[in-house]
Amino acid sequence: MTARDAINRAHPLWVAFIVHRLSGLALALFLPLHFWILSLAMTDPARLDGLLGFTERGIVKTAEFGLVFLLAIHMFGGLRLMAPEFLPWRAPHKTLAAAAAAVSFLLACLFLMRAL
Amino acid sequence: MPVKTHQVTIVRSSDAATEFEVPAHDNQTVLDVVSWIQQYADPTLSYRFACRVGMCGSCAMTVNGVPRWTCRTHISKVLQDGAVEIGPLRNLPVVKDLTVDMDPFFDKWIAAEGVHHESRTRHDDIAPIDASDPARVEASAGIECINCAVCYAACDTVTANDSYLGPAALQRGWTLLNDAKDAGHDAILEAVSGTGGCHNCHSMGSCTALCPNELDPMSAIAGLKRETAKSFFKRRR
Amino acid sequence: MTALEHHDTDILILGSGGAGLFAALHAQQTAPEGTKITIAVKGLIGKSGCTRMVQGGYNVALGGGDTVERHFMDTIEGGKWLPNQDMAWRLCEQAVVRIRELENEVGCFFDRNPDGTLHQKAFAGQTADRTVHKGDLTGIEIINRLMEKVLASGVEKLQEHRAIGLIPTADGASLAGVLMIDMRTGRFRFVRAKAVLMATGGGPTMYKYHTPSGDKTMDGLAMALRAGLPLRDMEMVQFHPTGLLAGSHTRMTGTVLEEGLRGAGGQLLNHAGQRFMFDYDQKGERATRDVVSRGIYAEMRKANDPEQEGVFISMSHLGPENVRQKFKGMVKRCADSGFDLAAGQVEVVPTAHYFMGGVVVDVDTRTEMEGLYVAGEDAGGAHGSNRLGGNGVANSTVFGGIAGDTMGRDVAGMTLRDPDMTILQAEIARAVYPLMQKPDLIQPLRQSLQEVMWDNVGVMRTKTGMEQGLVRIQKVSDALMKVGVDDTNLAFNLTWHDWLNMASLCEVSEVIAKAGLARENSRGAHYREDFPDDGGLENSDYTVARKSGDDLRVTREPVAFTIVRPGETILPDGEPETLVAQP
Amino acid sequence: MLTLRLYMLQRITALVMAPLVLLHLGVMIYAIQGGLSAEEILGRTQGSALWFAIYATFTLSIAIHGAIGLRAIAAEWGGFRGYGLEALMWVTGAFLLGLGLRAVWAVTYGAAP
Ligand SMILES: Cc1cc2nc3c(=O)[nH]c(=O)nc-3n(C[C@H](O)[C@H](O)[C@H](O)COP(=O)(O)OP(=O)(O)OC[C@H]3O[C@@H](n4cnc5c(N)ncnc54)[C@H](O)[C@@H]3O)c2cc1C
Ligand code: HEM
Ligand code: SF4
Ligand code: F3S
Ligand code: FES
Repeated sequence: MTARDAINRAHPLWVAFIVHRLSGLALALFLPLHFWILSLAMTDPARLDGLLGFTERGIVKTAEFGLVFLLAIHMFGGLRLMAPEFLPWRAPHKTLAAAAAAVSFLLACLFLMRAL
Repeated sequence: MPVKTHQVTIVRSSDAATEFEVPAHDNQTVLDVVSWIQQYADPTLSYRFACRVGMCGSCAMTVNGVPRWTCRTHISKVLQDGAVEIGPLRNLPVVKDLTVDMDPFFDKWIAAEGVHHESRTRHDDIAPIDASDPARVEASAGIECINCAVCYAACDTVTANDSYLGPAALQRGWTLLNDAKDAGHDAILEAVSGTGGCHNCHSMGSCTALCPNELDPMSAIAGLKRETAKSFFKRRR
Repeated sequence: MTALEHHDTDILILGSGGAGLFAALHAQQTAPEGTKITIAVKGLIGKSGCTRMVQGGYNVALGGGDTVERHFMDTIEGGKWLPNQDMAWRLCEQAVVRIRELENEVGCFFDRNPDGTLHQKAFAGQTADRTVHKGDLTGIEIINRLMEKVLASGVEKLQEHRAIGLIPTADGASLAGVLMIDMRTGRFRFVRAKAVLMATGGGPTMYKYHTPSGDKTMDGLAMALRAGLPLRDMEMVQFHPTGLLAGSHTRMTGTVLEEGLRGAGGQLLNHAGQRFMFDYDQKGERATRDVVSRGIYAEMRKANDPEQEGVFISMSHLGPENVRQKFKGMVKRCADSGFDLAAGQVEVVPTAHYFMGGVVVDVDTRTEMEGLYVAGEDAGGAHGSNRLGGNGVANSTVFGGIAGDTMGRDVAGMTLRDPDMTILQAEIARAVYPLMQKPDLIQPLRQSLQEVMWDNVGVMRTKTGMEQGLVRIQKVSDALMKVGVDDTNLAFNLTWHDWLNMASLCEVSEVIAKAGLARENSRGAHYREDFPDDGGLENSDYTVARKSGDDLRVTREPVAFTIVRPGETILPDGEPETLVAQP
Repeated sequence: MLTLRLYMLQRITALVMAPLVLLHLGVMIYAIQGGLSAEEILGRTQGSALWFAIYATFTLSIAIHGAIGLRAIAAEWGGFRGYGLEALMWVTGAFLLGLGLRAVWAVTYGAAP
């Protein structure tokens, strides 16, 4: 499959799938790091504080904004996936996908604003 | 002689020519373009068609990366700067040039229990059926599938997972599951719950987006997921 | 290149339309345990042929006033008293069983009335609402369900295997097997079988405008002809009045715009933009297929305008939205090809649709050659001079099933037979002949043949026209023998198959013209401008064409009125003429 | 390569996580004001059986859900099949669970004072 083929075939739900998959993958890769940082509470509290202090810095904040966004979009994406699987109606998939993206974005923005 | 031509690239399995200039006409489908090449430019080009009107589902090919019925696709719809690239359908073994072996597709259709399970015989009367019954409406939604494999070629899960039954076969399973005359309820649920079953579908929706018949295999598959989930709890009591 | 592979089976079925698939199912039901059944088909199983393209539906008398007797009488009258009455009876009677089989065992779903019973409608020429259908895609439903059953049943599949010759035993009395080309590899394969069903579906694609699928090129009838079998009613080519006209460069040309358009009030307009059908028949556009086809043909001839050959069908007066809704599929199909059926006008032309003629068979599908059975559009007799809309698919499914049953029973007492090697070699030589000639274009020859048949042996015929046609057909055949095919790669070599298609079409075209000359009257689809009368129904006879060596002879046999005579009816006294509500 | 069982597990864990994620995000949005500190986090969670239960459930769900999810990706994009695929799923599951539970323990009962 060439990139052009993929672009020609792409459509909103397919993009939603890719976003869901990549966000899931990113979460799975990030979580061990997140867990390790929290475990520092047990082993090296000072370092935990140091790391958490990073949240003040721009990059880290953006990264965190990203993570919250990832979690949000993955969750709402997942819920929108499951809705037609468990509810007996032919779902307006595209609208759901768009709504999931919008809600996630809002949530992440809220997070960012609070963090500022 | 028409002056205008199309630039046509054919993805070949043999090492024959791949670039052609095809005379343009007002009423011209992608199939006509392919036929012209075989009839007038390269007699060795292989492709398949039968009905020429979107009923047999044997002419599907990849046009500019997108699977389509070629007999019902007007060439103007796919030309990009006067050019088009035509290849064999994705996700199926190529026989030669633009023809693919559709057996895997049909093997999976049968593997999904896509065949009527009799509950009556020719000696019985025909069952009276209310066409507006919700289950019947659900069954009728996918009944006009012509097994062209466009959705099968569109689905990246099929590409990535050779055992995945694919949208058309699963949709057939769903249709039968909702068919009051069909006695295969358990067999179908069993068949669509295995390694290649409906649970592999990621609702990418390419099947529904590209089905030339405007059918909705994605929702049919969602229906199967729902029914199998129900049976999951039932079986566990 | 000429390497020959051998293959044995018990029952061999050629073709996977309604006839071939039903035969496969029934043969499994009646044949002794362990019988090997093989389906060989020129395309893919269930995806080739015309049964799949059936739109309107399936004729069957299911009560509500309608009876098998009435269906039978309509079939006989529609066929202008030429049908083999026993076959027609069998058709009408067994259709009742077959439709229940289709619904109950095969799993088809046909459209329902609000009360849940089957919905039935009336095609032109029927005296009852009789046609069972699934929207206007009836064939897809029938063939898809049949195909699933057959695929699941585990019969042996020889897909993209094209039959090219029926090979008899050395004594010529029975069939030994069938020579084929495995199209995917280009190799020859000789398949021996105890019983062979030929169900390759006729298909008059030698006309400039034609409806059947691209794989149908009269191969079966050409093979039967070479095998010395008698063919009947070969002059009977049914034209559908409204085929799409979009130019010779597109395969869309000739495809059917459905009958229902006229039924719903669609108007046919000539070059001057005027309706003309009422000049020909009081029913106007709603007249039967043959009448409307002739009306259109006459208008076309009158105008003789090379820029605008056909006439127009116009629907817009019924309200474009309404048309779009009622004929969704048709409107979309036209739109895909660049035409606006709902609001504009679409150019149409009569198009060769169905072949009533075929191999002479008995009511159990047996032929005079032991081991060879013929069913579906390849078999002659059931329709006589005209096929009623809806009787085509009934015919192929009914007789396909009967063929399966018959072969299943017969095969128990049969053994495999050895072929006449000289004939086998001769058939191979015929097929490789073009590979030894200098390659050239074939399509122009196909177009010439199609012009000839349209001009000289088409909707309206005359003696001089057909004689001229014969000369022109011969010219095309001669030209074909000088055109070769590049043999560097025979795998999926469509051009080689185009050549073979042309060979079949030329052979059968000659028979159509000769049978047309032999019938000096006008019946149903066969219209002689020089003999417009029906020649007296009491004296009905049918043509039989037969080839021995290069000698093609057409004789005439009297129709046996085994059930009913012209002027009589088998309907009870006092039955109304028609049960269809008149518009 | 999902069968009904894996599919159900993935969906059930997803449903379990949905409210937990909302809770988690809510707490984060609330807590993040004025920056995060170890003290603050621990102040909330330390010694709380409730937090332990919530986060342990969350972690278990993540481990199951994530492992099944990675399995699908490994099969479809990485070409894993058979034992390799099963092993991968179990190992990632165990890894996520181990690391996760350790973290939960750390912020509830295990923190250095
Ligand atoms: C557009 C259209 C609409 C129609 N609508 C109706 C309708 O509404 N009602 C009705 O009753 N009838 C209708 N008919 C007619 C009906 O379709 C046919 O009469 C009937 O289906 C013929 O069935 P069959 O099995 O004989 O042949 P087909 O279904 O045509 O099957 C022939 C098979 O033989 C195969 N074959 C051909 N040559 C070879 C070879 N050399 N070797 C091996 N295999 C070969 C083909 O590939 C195909 O599989 C319609 C026909 C057309 C074209
Ligand atoms: C409330 C939270 C979550 C919900 C509702 C949710 C939902 C889902 C759903 C429904 C799927 C299946 C997608 C498919 O079959 O295509 C999925 C896949 C996945 N999830 Fe989650 N998930 C959540 C949280 C998480 C978390 C925290 C992780 C991190 C480990 C994660 C990782 C994954 C991965 C890796 C996949 C596989 C993606 C794929 O197959 O394309 N998910 N999720
Ligand atoms: S669902 Fe649509 S795309 Fe898929 S096989 Fe059927 S008709 Fe073709
Ligand atoms: S494209 Fe494939 S992933 Fe599912 S929704 Fe359709 S089958
Ligand atoms: S040729 Fe039959 S669908 Fe295109």
